[in-house]
Amino acid sequence: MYTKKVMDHFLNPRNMGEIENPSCVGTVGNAKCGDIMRMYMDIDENGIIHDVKFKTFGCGAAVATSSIATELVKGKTVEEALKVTNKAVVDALDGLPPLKVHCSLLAEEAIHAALWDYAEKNGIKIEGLKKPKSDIHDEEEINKVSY
Amino acid sequence: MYTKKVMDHFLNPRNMGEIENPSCVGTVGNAKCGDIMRMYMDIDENGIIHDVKFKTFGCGAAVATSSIATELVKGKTVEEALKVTNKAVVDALDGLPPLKVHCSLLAEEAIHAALWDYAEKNGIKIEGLKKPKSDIHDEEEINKVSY
Amino acid sequence: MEKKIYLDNAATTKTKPEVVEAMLPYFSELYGNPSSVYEFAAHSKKAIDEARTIIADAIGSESTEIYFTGGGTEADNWALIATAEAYGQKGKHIITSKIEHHAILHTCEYLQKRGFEVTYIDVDESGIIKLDQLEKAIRPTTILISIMFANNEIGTIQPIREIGEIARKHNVLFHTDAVQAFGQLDINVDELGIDMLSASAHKLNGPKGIGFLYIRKGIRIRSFIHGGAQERGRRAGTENVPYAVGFGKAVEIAMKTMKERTKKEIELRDYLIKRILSEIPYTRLNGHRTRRLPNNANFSFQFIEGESLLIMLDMNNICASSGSACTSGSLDPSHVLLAIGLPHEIAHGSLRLTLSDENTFEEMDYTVEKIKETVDKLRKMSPLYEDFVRTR
Amino acid sequence: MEKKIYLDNAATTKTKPEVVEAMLPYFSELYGNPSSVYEFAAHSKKAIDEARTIIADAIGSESTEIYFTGGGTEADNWALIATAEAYGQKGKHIITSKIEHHAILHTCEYLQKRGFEVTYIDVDESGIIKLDQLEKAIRPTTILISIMFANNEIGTIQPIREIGEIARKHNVLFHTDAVQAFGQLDINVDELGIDMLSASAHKLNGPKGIGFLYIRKGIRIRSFIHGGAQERGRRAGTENVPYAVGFGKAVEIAMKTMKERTKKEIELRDYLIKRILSEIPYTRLNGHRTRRLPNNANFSFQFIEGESLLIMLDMNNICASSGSACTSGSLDPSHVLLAIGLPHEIAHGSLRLTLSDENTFEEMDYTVEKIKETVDKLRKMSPLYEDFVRTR
Ligand SMILES: Cc1ncc(COP(=O)(O)O)c(C=O)c1O
Ligand SMILES: Cc1ncc(COP(=O)(O)O)c(C=O)c1O
Repeated sequence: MYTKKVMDHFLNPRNMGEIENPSCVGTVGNAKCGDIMRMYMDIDENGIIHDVKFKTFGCGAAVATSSIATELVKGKTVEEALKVTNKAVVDALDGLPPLKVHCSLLAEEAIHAALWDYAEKNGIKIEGLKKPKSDIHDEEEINKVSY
Repeated sequence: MYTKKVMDHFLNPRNMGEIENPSCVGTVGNAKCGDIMRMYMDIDENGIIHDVKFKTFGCGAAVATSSIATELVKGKTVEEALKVTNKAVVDALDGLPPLKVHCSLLAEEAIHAALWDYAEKNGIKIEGLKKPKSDIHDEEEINKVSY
Repeated sequence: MEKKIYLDNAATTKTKPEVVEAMLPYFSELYGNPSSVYEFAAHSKKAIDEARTIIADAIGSESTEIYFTGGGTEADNWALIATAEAYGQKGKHIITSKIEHHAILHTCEYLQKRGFEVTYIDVDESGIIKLDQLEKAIRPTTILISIMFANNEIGTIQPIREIGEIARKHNVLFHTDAVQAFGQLDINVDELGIDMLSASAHKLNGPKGIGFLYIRKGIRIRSFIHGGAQERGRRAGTENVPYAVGFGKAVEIAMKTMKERTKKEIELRDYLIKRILSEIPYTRLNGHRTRRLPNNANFSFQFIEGESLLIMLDMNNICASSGSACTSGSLDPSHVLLAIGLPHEIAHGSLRLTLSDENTFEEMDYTVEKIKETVDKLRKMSPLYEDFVRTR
Repeated sequence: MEKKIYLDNAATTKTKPEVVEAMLPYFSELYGNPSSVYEFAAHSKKAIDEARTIIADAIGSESTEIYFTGGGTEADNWALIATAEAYGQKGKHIITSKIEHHAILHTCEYLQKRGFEVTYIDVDESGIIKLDQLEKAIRPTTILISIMFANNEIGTIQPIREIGEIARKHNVLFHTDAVQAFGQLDINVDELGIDMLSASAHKLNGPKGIGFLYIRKGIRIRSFIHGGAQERGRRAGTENVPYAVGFGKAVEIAMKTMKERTKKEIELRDYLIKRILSEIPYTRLNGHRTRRLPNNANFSFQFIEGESLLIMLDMNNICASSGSACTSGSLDPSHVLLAIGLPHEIAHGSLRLTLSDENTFEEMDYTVEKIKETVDKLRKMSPLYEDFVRTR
């Protein structure tokens, strides 16, 4: 059901772990939905994300989207990272099953949540960044049709 | 679905045919139900049925019950013939499928119809003989349950 | 078993050895439940999807519009009942014909008990639906027209395209029971304006107990069998993987062979019809002379009753039927023959012969001889014939 | 294919080669339609009747009380919907449990839309129905109690006899979904006071796509699938002869081997449970410790999510499931695990292993090792575990 890329990122997740004393950290999702993502970032004085790590509780897609998301933002500026959309995440993984697209939204949210934390901690305002929902409810149409 | 006995009487019907100038003849059933039986009898002055023939339009069971019915009444007195019930017909054939039991009722009726004709023609009254229905509608329970 | 002549392919067909072959791996080797997540189950899922694609191609639909069912009857029930439930708000009127299979007629009766109104359209003496009557029967509350593609008893093929046009014009859904037509006739749901279509594998050399319902994208009907999320949430129950594969294989073969196969069937059929009509008096062909299924011949022999004819043919190793198989236990004459105007006693004396391309001209010759003999024998036994001869 | 360890026998089972063998003649040789009148078809009819007798004997019923269906789901739908329709005059209240299969729950939801009221009884933390709550829920308008024999996820066996007694006492019909129990547990419908029972062949090494509904004589429910007069007029559609034969064969084998087979399964199961609970911390066994299906083990591993566990086990050629197969596409955690009181995040981390007597102790050892490794790996990845360790 998953692409090779997804399986690779699930089985060999990149940047998995914690950062001691990170610049910021964001956690999104909830256990009810079965997905929680936490993203740590180290951002230098130039606003460049020079390290990022994640931890994820969730399905294969959740792990893979977290993993790829860290790759997508690493080395980028805060502003560039903000432009990493869920679509970019899906594309980078060569696609996700319809039921799992919500995981990519969660990954996007996780980036935003970390950046929000960064902004708050540093008392700055990042153009275009909204306070992320702490709770992601994204039930797919197909799921409702079912029964 | 039919017993050996039924198949034998169906494939080799006894007493099939007509009697020229019979003492009496009775026809029962209707084409709507898919069964018509006609029974010819030759009854002598002592009231003994010394010849009987049938013609039947109908299913295998209808032919077989007619055939066995002629055997059951042949050589009997009118009074004895009156006692030939549908159950006797069924038993003599080693049974009939539930949906086909109505054929044996038809055979009983055919005997009665012929005897009624005999009584009328000779202006006599036969004890226990009722005017037969010309129309036999006997839908089985199983048939109603179906749908 | 003695060599038999099987002339009841409308009742059911032999499952082709190639079809059995295709199914076999999915019983004891690749037996995973297609809904499971592990790779082993992906074989099952893939197999079903491939079968679905073959079937979709055969009727010119998308594969996501094909839903497997437990047979043609279930597909018919689903189409009618779920449409009634989904569109009951819009209206409670359904139109069908007098010559539908019981899978449709008894479901209509069921729906009538649930407050739906059903109009049963008449057919002409060859079994063709009265289109003007159909169009006039449409009301603002009509939600569905269900007319079979081809009749299972007399083989008459309906003017499906015209019915589709009428349905479109009046914005009414159109379902067709194509159980007999599928595999024998060209079908394209878009060209014919069909919104839903039922079919069954065992009528085209597939296994008994699987069918499908085609549901055009956008039709909002729900499931008929509720439970798990199989078949895109519309038909619950663990998928019958082997039979889906077998159905796919049977359709693949049927499509590939259709032209040649039906050509041969038509030759056999027409030979049979010609001989019977010319050699046995007081006999009629039921159904339309040309607009009929390639493999169907249906006769009425006056003065005799069908079951006794069947049994005697059976004694001669000829498998045939009178009316439809599932009502042969019943005492009523065929509703189809009554609908085309036959009187009861003639309707009772009908014989259906439905061929396959495995039949031969020799078999046709033998069959004609045996029918002649038997009809003769039964007429000699018949009081109706006696009366007819007397009054002649 | 690489050697795999199949531990998902509650999802579906391998069709036994003997079962396939038994079915084979009915595809391409004895393919007659059982409803046909000719002798050739009598083989098919006889084959179905024999299978029906085997099944009837297995549950202590008459063979005329067994009706074949297209699977367990159809049987469940039939029992509920037809009872609702037949007894709706008496009342519109149905009682079931919170841990039924979706075939029951979604059918109940459907009936609720049609004006029926459904009470969903709670279970205790081991998954056993609350009998006092059940009895109190009965109203004068209650027409049916439907409680599953054994649960498909956590394996818990219900006090069926007691439920039967309560139903009897209050003159309410009692249906049980025995899809998981049939073939694994002794069942006698008379002794247990069961009025209707659903089962499915593919859970006991028979084919997928056939089941049956037992309907006690005298219960006046009609057909769910309308059409021909098959199955004594109660279930229309051409009979799936090969599968009926295969179902019969599978039941015959299952009954013969039940004692020995389940003994072996229990040994494997208990070994597995013991090792997992003692070797992996923060793990619980779901379901009742002893009143559970011989082949079912269900665990929750705290801090991790089930699907990722499954996929990693699959990478190691272990086929397992989390929740029931037909909902594994869904995002919701198992309703059964929630009903026994698990919080969401723990319910998400569940693993179901369902064995067969073909499994070995070596396989159990390998499986335990792989689960240990994987749980460990996933916990290292889990923010929930991180938080737990921090606050410890
Ligand atoms: C308890 C229970 N009921 C019903 C079903 C449905 O049976 P089937 O898949 O044969 O439709 C299943 C299995 O899928 C089950 O485990
Ligand atoms: C026209 C028609 N519709 C429906 C059916 C029912 O199909 P099935 O036997 O697969 O349920 C049949 C055959 O039995 C048929 O001929």
